[in-house]
Parts: sequence; C-alpha cells; structure tokens
Amino acid sequence: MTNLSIIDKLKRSKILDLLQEGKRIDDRALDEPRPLVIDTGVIPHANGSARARLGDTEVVSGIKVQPDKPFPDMGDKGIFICTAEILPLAHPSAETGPPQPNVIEIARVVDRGIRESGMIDLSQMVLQKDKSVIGVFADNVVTDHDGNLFDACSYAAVAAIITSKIPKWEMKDDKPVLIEDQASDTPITTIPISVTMGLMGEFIIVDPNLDEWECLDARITITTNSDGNIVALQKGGSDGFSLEQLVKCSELSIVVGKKIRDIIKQATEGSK
Amino acid sequence: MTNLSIIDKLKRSKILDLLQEGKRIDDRALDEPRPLVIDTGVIPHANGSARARLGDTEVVSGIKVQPDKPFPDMGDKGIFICTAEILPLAHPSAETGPPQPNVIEIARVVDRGIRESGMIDLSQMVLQKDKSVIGVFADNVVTDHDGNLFDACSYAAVAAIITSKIPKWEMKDDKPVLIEDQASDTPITTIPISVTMGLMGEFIIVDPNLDEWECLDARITITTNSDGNIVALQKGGSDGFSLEQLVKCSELSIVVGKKIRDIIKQATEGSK
Amino acid sequence: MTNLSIIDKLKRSKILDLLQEGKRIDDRALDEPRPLVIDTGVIPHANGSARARLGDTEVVSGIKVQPDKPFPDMGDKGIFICTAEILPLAHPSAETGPPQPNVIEIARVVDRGIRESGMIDLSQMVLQKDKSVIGVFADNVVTDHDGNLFDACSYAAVAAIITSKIPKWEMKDDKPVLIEDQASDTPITTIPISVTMGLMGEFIIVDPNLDEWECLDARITITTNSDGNIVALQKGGSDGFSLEQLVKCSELSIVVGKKIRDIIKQATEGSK
Amino acid sequence: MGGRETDVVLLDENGIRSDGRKVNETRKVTIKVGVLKNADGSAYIEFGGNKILAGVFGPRDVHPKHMSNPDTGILRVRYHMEPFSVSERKNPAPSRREIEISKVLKEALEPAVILEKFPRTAIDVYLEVLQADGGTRCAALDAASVALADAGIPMRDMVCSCAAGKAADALILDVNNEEDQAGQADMPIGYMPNLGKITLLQLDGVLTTDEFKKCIELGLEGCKQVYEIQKNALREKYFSSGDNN
Amino acid sequence: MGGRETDVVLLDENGIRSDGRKVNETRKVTIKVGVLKNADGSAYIEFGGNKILAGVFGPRDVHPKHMSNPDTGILRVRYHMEPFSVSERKNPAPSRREIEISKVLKEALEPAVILEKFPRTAIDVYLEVLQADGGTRCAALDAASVALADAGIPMRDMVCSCAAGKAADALILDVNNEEDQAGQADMPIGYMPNLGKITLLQLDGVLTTDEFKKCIELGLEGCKQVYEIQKNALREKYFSSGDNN
Amino acid sequence: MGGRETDVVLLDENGIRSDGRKVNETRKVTIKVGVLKNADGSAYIEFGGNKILAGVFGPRDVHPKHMSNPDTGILRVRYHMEPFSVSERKNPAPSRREIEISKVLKEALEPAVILEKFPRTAIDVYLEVLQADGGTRCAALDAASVALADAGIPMRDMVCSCAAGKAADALILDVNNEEDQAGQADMPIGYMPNLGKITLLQLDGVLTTDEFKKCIELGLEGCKQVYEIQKNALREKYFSSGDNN
Repeated sequence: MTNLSIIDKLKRSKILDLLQEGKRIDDRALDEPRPLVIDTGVIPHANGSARARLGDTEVVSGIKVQPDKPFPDMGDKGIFICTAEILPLAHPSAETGPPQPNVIEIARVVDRGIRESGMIDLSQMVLQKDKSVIGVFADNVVTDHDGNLFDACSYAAVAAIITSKIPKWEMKDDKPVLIEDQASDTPITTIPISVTMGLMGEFIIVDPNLDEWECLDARITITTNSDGNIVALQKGGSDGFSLEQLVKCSELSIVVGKKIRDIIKQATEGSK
Repeated sequence: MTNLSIIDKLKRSKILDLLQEGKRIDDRALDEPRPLVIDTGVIPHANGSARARLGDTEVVSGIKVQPDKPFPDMGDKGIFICTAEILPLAHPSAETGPPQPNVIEIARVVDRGIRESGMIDLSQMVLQKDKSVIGVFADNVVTDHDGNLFDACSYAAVAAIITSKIPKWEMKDDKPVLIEDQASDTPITTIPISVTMGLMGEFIIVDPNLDEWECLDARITITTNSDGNIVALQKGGSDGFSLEQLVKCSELSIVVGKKIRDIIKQATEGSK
Repeated sequence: MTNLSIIDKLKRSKILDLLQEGKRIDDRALDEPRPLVIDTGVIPHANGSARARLGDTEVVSGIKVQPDKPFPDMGDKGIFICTAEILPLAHPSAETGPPQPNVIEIARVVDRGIRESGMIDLSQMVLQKDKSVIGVFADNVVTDHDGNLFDACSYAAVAAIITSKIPKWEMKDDKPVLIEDQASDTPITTIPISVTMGLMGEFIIVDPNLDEWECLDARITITTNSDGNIVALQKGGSDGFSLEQLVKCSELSIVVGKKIRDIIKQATEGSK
Repeated sequence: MGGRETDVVLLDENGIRSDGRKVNETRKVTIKVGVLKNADGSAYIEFGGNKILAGVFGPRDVHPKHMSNPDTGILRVRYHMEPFSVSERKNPAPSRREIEISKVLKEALEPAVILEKFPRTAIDVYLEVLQADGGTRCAALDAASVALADAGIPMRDMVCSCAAGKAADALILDVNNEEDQAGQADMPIGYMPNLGKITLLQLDGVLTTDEFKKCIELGLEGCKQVYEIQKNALREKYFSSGDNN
Repeated sequence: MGGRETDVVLLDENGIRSDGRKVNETRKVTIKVGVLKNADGSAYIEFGGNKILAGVFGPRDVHPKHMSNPDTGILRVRYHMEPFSVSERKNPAPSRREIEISKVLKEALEPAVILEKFPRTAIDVYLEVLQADGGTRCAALDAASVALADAGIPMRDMVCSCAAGKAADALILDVNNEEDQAGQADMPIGYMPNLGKITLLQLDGVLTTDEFKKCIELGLEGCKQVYEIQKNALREKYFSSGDNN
Repeated sequence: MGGRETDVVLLDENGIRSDGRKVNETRKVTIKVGVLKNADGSAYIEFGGNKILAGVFGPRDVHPKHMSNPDTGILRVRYHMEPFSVSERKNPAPSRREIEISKVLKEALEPAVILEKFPRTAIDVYLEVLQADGGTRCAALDAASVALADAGIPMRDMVCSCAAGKAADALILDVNNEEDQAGQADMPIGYMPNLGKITLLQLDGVLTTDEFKKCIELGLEGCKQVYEIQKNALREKYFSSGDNN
C-alpha cells in the first residue's frame, strides 16, 4: 500500500470506511459484479465478435480464423492465441507503443482461462497433422477502462468465440484451400468464466471498479468451467491472501461465475 | 503557421514579401524547378542506379533485382518496393534510427507514383505463378538535403529504374536459378514524374527549397505519366487548398512534369 | 585518456606508478594472467557447458546443437553462432535491453577466434547439402564482471565446445529426425586461445582486471591456435600501438596462450 | 488501385453500382456522439461497412516536455486498425500505411483546430478502425472532427470527408472496397465547407486533368452531405433533450 | 498443462512418481548464499534440475528519476532464461512469458520487503535461469528471498515457494517438468510462514474446489520445507564460522 | 576468410593477382574533398570498387545532455551500408557487423582527433558505403580522416588505412573482395604515420608470428601510399586555386 499516491490513500480510506459498513462506493454488494451487457455480431466481417460492457468498462473482441502452422510437438491440435490491448482512447493514462507488462498479464490470464478449460476442442481443427492446422485468434481491445479488464476481456472473448464460425479448408497440393460458404460452429466443450476479486483490508470484493482497483491490497482471478471446477487462477497485487480467504474466493468464483455464464449463454443463444 | 519558430516566421515574412513582387528567394520564377542533374550508372554493381541533384538536394537511388515471393492475391505480378532514407550526413537535423513518419511518407508517395503509373510492367516478371516472382527494390538515400525530397527521390528512382537490367532466372526444382549474362531491359511502359508545389499565402511555388519548405502553409505532390494524365497525388502541410488552386497545381504538374521528363529521358538514353 | 573521469585518472596514475616499479595493483607480474578455473558439465541438459572463472570474472557458456539451414553459399558446412550477454547481476553498471556495441564486439571477437581457427570441423556437420546442416550455438553469459570479458567468454566457450556432444539426426521426408542416444564427440581440430593485453603508457599488461581495464590507453586481443599461429586479432581502445609493441604482444599471446590451453585441456579431459 | 482482375460488374447498364448505389450516391452514414466515458470527446461512425471509433483527449500536458511548443498547442493523431478489422488478421504493430495515414489525417485536421489558444499543450486524436470496408481514412476523419467538437475544442470549421473516384470509366462518389480493388482511381477528399478549403487530398489511379477537376467536384458534394450528418449528430447530443422531452 | 499424450507412467501402483518420489515429497533443494562478488546480495539454488542464480542490487538511485517514488522505495524484478536453459534454444529477447513471470514474482516479493524505509530508491532483483526443469518460478522466488536477505534488505518475512498439482488423479507436491507436460494441474505457491500469507498463486489445469483447498495445503507443506533450507543456507553463511572453526 | 572453394587463381605463376595487380600494389584510390553542401566536412573515396561517402558534423551540442562529457569532446562514428551496396540487397536495419565496425573505426580515429579542445560537444562522423568491394572499413577510415580535416577539426595526424593479407601462400597488399572470400588472411590496418601509431588492427585468417610482422610492414607501406593521396586531395581543395588559376 505504501506505493499509493496521497489521493489514492484518501480514496482507499474512504472505500474502507464504507466497507466497514458493508457498502461499496457504487452501492453494490461486496459479492456483486457490475451489470454486464453482451452484444454479439458487432464486427460482422470477423468470424465472430462481441462487445462486453461491464459497468463502464468496455471491450470489443474479434475472432479471426485462419490456417496456420501448429506449435512444435502439438501437431495434432489447432492453435489458439489471445491478445489484449488497451486502446489509447480508453483512458487518459493509456499509452501507445509495445504492450506493457500489465497488458501482457491480462492477455495471458484470459488466454489461459480459455485454453486450460479446453473450451475449444482444438483436436477437431487439424487440416494435416504436423503441417497445417486451423488457428483461432481472439483479439481484445479495451475501448473504455473503468477497472477489472481481466473479466471484461474474458467475457468479450468467450462470447465472441461462442458465436464464431469456422470456415472450411481442404488441403490441395499441401496447401489449405478455402471452401466457400461451408462454415460450421466452433466446437465448444465448456464455458470458462473468470471472476476477479480484490482484497482490501479484510474485505473481499467482487469485480472491483477502477476507483477500487487502484487501491486494492491484492487481487485474484479465478476461472471456472461449466462443471463448476477451477481451471485457472492468478494472484496479483502487493499483498498476500490467507488460506481461508482463498477458499472463500474459490467459492465466490463459482457462485458469481454461474450467474455470469448464464448472462453470456443468453446473449449468445440467438446468434448461433 | 502558428507552429513555426520565430526565425521561421521572419523567414516566411521575407519570402512572402518577395513573392508579392513575383520573386523567389533564390531568384527563380514561381513555376520554375531548380536545375536537375541526373547521373546514371553511379553504382555499377547494382542492377540500376542514378544520382539526382535537384538544386542542392541530392539523392542516390540503387536498384536491386532478385527473386521473391509474390504478394498474397497478386501471384501473377512481380513485386516493386521503394524505400527512402535521409542519411545523417545529409543535414545536421537528420537523425539515425527507425524511419520517422515524414520519411515513411516520402517513400510511400514515391512508391505510389511509380506503382500507380504502371511504369514497370510487373506482369512480365513472374517466374512461377503464385510461387516465385521477380522483385525490384528501389532504395533511395538522401545525401544532401535542401528541401523537396519527394521529387528528388522520385527522379533518382525513375532514372535508376529506366537504366536497370533484369537478370534472367529459370525455375529448377521449384527454385529460381540465375542464368548468367542474360540480363534484359526492365520493361518500362511510361515515365511518371512528380511535381511538388508549395502554398504560401496565395502563392503557389514549384519545387520549394529548404528555406521555403520550412515555412510553407501547405504542399501538394502531383505525379503525371507520359500521356499527361494524373496518376498519384498527395496533399500535405497544415493548411488547405481551394479547388481553383488545385486545378492550377494540376496544370503546373503537367507542364513542369513534361520538362523534367525530357531531362530524365535525355540523361538515361545513353545508358540503356 | 581525456575521456576518463577524475576517479579513473587518479586510479590510472596510481596504477602507472606501480607499473614503473614493475608491479601491478593485484600483485601479478605484467605478463601474468589471473588464475583460471574451468568447471565443465555445469548445465547437464545442454549439449555442452562450462563455467570459466578468471580472477573474479565469471562466465557460463552453454552449447546447444540443433538442425538449421546453412548460410547462403555455404551449403556444405554446418553453422556456428556465438553470443555474449552481460547479465545485470554481473555488475551494478550492467544494463538490460538490446546488446550494446561493447557486448556485440565481445561476441564477435570470441566468435571469430573460434571460427577462423577452424576449431570445429563444420564440414562434418552437413545433413543434406544446401538444405539442412547442424548448428552449434555457444551462448556466453557473464555472471560476475571484473574485467577482460573477451578472454573469460572465450575460455568458457572453448571449454564448453570441447566437452560438447553432437546428437545424431537423419533426413526423413526432407526433415531431420533425431536418432536417440547416438551423440558423438564434436569434431575438434585445434584449440584457439585468446589473450587480451592492455597498453598503459609504455607498459603492456596481460589480462587486465576491471580497475586496470577502465583506464587503459588501448588493448589488443590475439587468438592463437594449437600450432602457435595467430588466427584472429582485435585492437581496441582510444590509442594506438607501435609496430614493436604489436610484435611483443604477438609473442606474449603465444606464450600465455600455451599455458591457458594447458589449463583448459586438463579441465576438459575428464569430461570427454 | 490494384487493377486486379475480377468478375464483378462495377457498373451495370442502368448506371447502378455493384452495391446498388447510383454513381453520385454515398453509402449510408450514421454518427453517434459521446460514446465513450473516459475520453474528453468521442464519436462512433458507421460509413457503409466501416466501423470507426474516435476519441479525443486534451488540451493536456505534453510528455516529454521538449515536444511541446511554447507558442501553440500541438495536434497528435493516431490512426490504428484492430487486428480483426480486415479480412486477413492484421499484425498489431503499426504498419507504414497506418503511420502515413496518421500523418495525412493530422495535416487534414490542423487547418480546422484553433491550436494557438492552448500553448504548451497537446490535443490527442485516437482513431480506431474496428471494421474496414474501403474509405477508412475519410470515415475516420469525419469521426475525428465530430469527436473534437464533442471535446469542446474550438474549431474554425469541421472537416468533412468523402472519396470520389473512377470505376468502369465512370466517375463515382464514395468508392467502396470492391471498387477500390478493381476500379481505376480512388481520391479521398477532406473539406472545410465554410472556408472552402480542401485539407485532405490523395489519389491512387489514373485521371485526366479534366476528370481530376470533376472528380474533386463530385467528392465535395459527398463531403457536404456528410457535413450535414456530422452536424445532426452533434445537434442530437447537445440539443435533443430540448426537442424530445 | 498441455495434457500431451505420453507413455510415461506418472504414478505407479505403489504411489511412486516417475522420478522416484512420493506424492508429498519435494525434489532435492540446495541453496548457496553470496555466490557473486559484485551483487549486493546473491544466492544460487538447485531445485531438482533447476539451476538459478539470483542477484540483488540496492537500495540504489533510480534512473530515470521520474520512475522513483518520493514516499517509498520500489522493487524491480527481472526473471530471465538463458538461451541454453531449455531443450530448444531460447531466443535471447525477453518473451511474453518471462515478462509475466517477472511481474508475478515482483508481486510475490513486495509483501515481504520493507520498501517504505528507502524512499526514492530501487531494489533490483535479477533472476537468471541457467537450467530449467519445471517449477522455475518457485525456485527463482526462493533464491530471490535469500538474495534479498543476503543484501541486508529489511524484510517482514522470507517468501518460500513450491508448487503443488495433480497428476494421474493424485495430488502431488513439487510438480516436475514431465508432470507439468503430461499432468492435470500445476499450482505454484509462494508463502510467508510467519505472516501466514500466500503471495504467489497461479494455476493451470483443472481442480474441484475441494481439490483446490487440499492442493494449497499440500503446497504449503512444501513451502515450509523450503523455508528451513533457506534459513539454513543463510545461517551457514553468516554463522558457520562460529560453529565450525 | 571463408576459405570457400573457388576456381579463381588468386596468384598466377608470374606473381600477378586475379585483378592484374602485383602482391605489393594497392587498387586505384581517388579521394574528393568537400562533396557535400550541408556537412561541416566531407569526402568521397573510391578505393577499387568501394565507393564511400564521409560526412562530419561538429563540434556540436550533445543530446541528450547526460551523454556529454564536461572534460572533453566525444567522437561518434556510424558506419552504414546502403541496401544496394552489396550483391544481396541488405536489410536497412543496422547489422551487428556494422555496429562492431562503427566501434572499431571510432577507436581508430580517437587517437588522432584532439577532442579535449571541445568539452561537452560531439563530433559526428557518418560513413556511408554506397558500393562495397572488399576492404570497406579501411576505405571508410581513409575518407573519415579527410572529412575530419575538411571540417577543420584539429588533429594530431591523419589516419590512413589499408589492408594486408595472405592468399595463395603469398603476403599481399590491399585484399580485394575475391581474395577476402577465398584467401587465407585479411588484416585491416589503420596508421598515423607521423606518430608511428597503429590505431586499427584486426585479423581474420591464419598467420605465423613471422608472417604477422611482415604482413603489418607490408600493410604500413600501403597506408603510407594512401596518406599521400589523402594529403593531395586536401591540397587540391584548399590550395588548388593558387596553383591552377
């Protein structure tokens, strides 16, 4: 906490005072995420797309599907790559240039949640073993930044993937050739949902907004799958958690995750 | 104009006073380019080369011709790539390091003038459709900078291309193999000439030198082909043109372009 | 010398005073290198490795052997690439980021000594002419920096190469396939040893430590092979040598080089 | 103007283009103002299939300081395409094309923005292409002007922008992606109607001088149509409450 | 958790792992303190096949100055792999993975280091992986704590670290490279035993909530074992002369 | 010294080299002074097929300031090859080879330039290889010295440079590209004749100690010949008006 500015320290003290009374700065319950609105098909030329608005944080995710080479030693699987970028119009403090460590972390945590859950059945995406596979690229751009980019990017990417279509390619002369108008649904096995929680003093708050985010002691992102199992996790921030706090977070991640999953399911149902 | 330094403002006011009297700072007429001297064959090891000296601006252009992969979806055409660099010895203000936006603009405007005119018949430069084509690289280096690099680079590149030879390759085992001593003339269909004009107050001046360049209101580069048609155009600078001014510029670009084209034709004739 | 700081000038004057009396700041003779300790096999997972401790300068060298494409026009030879990096924990002044010119020079001088001596018989490392060859990568990392990184990196790399093994690959379907448990000794033809000497005033000192290094007038690195011939040489620093001084340096490089070669031979004998 | 071979009929016997438009008709343009919470001004434009977001910050301090100008504010413009905005996924690093367009758009906006009022500061315009469909630079310029106005930046005029060009030997307004690929000329134009100044002008392709003049005139008509849409979008945000409630 | 197919039996019928360990057994860990001459503090750890060097500089001045904080010191951590540390030679440029791990390790160490005492300065921790064998981030964190202590940096506690995970349907301590490739879950944990705080926690793989809790508890046992080794290593350097001579 | 196989006879039975020279003969060298308008000093050298432009600026201010030295001026040298200067088009980004040669040439020039006279300033030497034909670093060094003199920079002596080497078992002066590719040794030498100091010395290839000494001596003969050409070039620019008019 010592690395906070004076303004952030004052903010933190005000937020903590409210938390003592069981309240949050934007009147939410401690375990209540901000309203989530998912719009799909926002980039019709992409193979899949979605806009997630989580409170005042907004992310657009576009999916591109194209043939690629497999990763080494993974010749029997398609590839999945997830990126994130905070567009400079998303916040006065956002910077252009090569991605900073905090943005790399967001991209990798979102990527791992999707990858480790096995959400996309990548074994169905091989054109020719060891030579040519289908690649799914999920690029997330933050257009408005009001905190908790982990979850907003994750929800946008997951919704975009659910609604995405895989074009058909056939191998000809060792090269993949596109077969027009034969796209099929992306093979989805589960819906991974990340839930990010902040620690401030002894309080655990779900989906911190930017004011809260800037004066958290620590944070944790837990991703669960449709079966209610934990598939990925990332601790961050300058303090630590007790074992009890972590157990509480894991329980929260399942309860909150279920609600979010339902919202995403509903939003993406029509567009399949 | 507000972003000019005090010195540039004084310079601008002096240049404008002269223009009111129909004079330029170096005694040229408003529609008169600086003397152009073209030397060809200055880099004998290259496949083509030329030095253009436009007043005190000097550019060396070297052509390298080598097999390459075609651009995607352009498998039935050779490739043409044009670069520009202001060498640090060209001016005290020139910087080393990755190319700045102004240099990228120069390279792209010169490139477009040559490409859009269809100067080189790239359809004759295919070794194997979709797999292997001939690439023509025109690299322009500015060795002395006294303004209007657009035209100086363009003239050097065009002269170098006219004098260039294409070596012969044949496909063997899917790879291009050089056939020695069988170079042929580069297939030229037209000679594109760019003419850059500056706007200062109400005056349009052709081929601004560096003193003029630094206090222009706006500028325009118009490239015309041997038939006297316009093939490329780029407006720059911090002000705008009226429609009448643009029509006048288009007329100037044809008249001046014709004179320049004659100089380049004459300079390159011997070396073909 | 004028580009020395005041501290360095005082240090230089003290070192010079001692040299007048035939002494060095760490009590060595002028032609005496620091104690050299070579440990091999320090990175068992690599194909070869060694740690060289030269006085308080320490370098770890690891060898990776893997199939690669040959250099253009060198299709009948394997490739050898040598790098160097001063790890930031090696010295308070070491910087992270892309390699600085002084580090690039070290890597290239070490590389040339090994390459020009023909130490590794690269003609034995071809899998398929012009298509696939074996590459030997010698990466040197400096873990403690007390001057004369040229020699410390060179000794570590040479020892690591001597102890390295080349796995066996066979070509199948135009691709190299690893044959397990068939590694053979790297074919060594000679042992190149670099000896770096500093010039201060009229004195030539062998293997300058960091205090000496920082106030040298000039330096020279001479690499000799097992036959006592000179195979590579690099002058550096802000002054020059007389012909007589260079002849003396060449003699020193052979005498000192022989001693160092014996140490490395002994250290690597067991591990072959 | 790739001049690529294609089977598409760019103009049919009735003078109707491949997407159903007449030669002097623009695609559908819609602009929304103030779509972002954090930017000082913002706009979202759909121009045919183009979808572009513009955000403006400033006037604000310049870092590093030596980039600032004690006599005037500076305008900085970044045009950027999202990886998913084009048919082949775009590498996230800025391309030479994006760098050039950023510079051209900056110089198209500078004549409009009254920068002298804000010495030592910068006004930053960020243009994000979410979906590209031919003519992104014109659409981006339109959105940028509106976002600058939304940010309360004093302006001499708004810059409106539309391309004109040539396809199937006819001069056409607002060149779409197909016409850009297979057509004969594409000329993006930026215009300040009140001042009568053309601040953006580029051309790829071949035009006679006569066609050149007519092509500009055609393009200016398109610009003026867009200008009305820009003004309506601003009016809607700032005056709609009075009208509708 | 690539879940790659493999012929390796990760756990035999007697509950013995492929490298001969029991499920609740760590690999061999040895730590040497003060191995570098120039660093203010240093440590070398061998954790199974991992070989990692940690060096600490500071508190020292920050360049450029504007990166410093007038209220507190800052901690900077770089985790870096040598090109020869992994089976396929690694490109020397820092990977996205290395950048993320550097950040995660920094945030795992920050709770331990008393930075407020050194305003305007930086403490730099450099972690060099000479050989990687699964679990490098845990081993690097262990070495970092010891090197910080060796540098005399005041700390609230030392951070000790060890992974737990799941393979062949059993929870296992200290996941090795083979188990990481073919197993079901890998969860690196960093812990401050005296304060009872978990400062590093990541997870790849699938666990039920019940397994999650048990897995942390198993991992904390491993952490505590490493903690003793860390303390012994420091004791050996600073107090061995009295004992042995 | 690639030692590549080749059909070329590097030395015939009469001791004549593949390009017609004797073993102790340099290629043709011509130097022109003051060829650039904007540089403070400049020179253009043709050394055999090498064509190199040298430009000098300074003494001038150093940016950023902290790179300057309050006790002395600093010399900065950039050696750079144009993309079209070599047979395979060169990538425009500076290669490791160019960075090393820049450093070596800087250290070859430093002994000659009286930098103490210009504290806090920089003298910049830019060397542009328009066409390369073996021995570019020597030719660049020759041009650099002349350009420094043309810029009026005070010098202790001019550095002249020429390579010696070994091919077909004979020691040869001024190794050309063919001899560099197929020969046995190449040793670039830089020399200040008045001070008797060798300021550039590198070697690729194999020499006995005896050959080493003879090779330097041969190279120094070449250097001295170039020295005369350098002086004549300067004389021609600065004193030719008196002689010729």
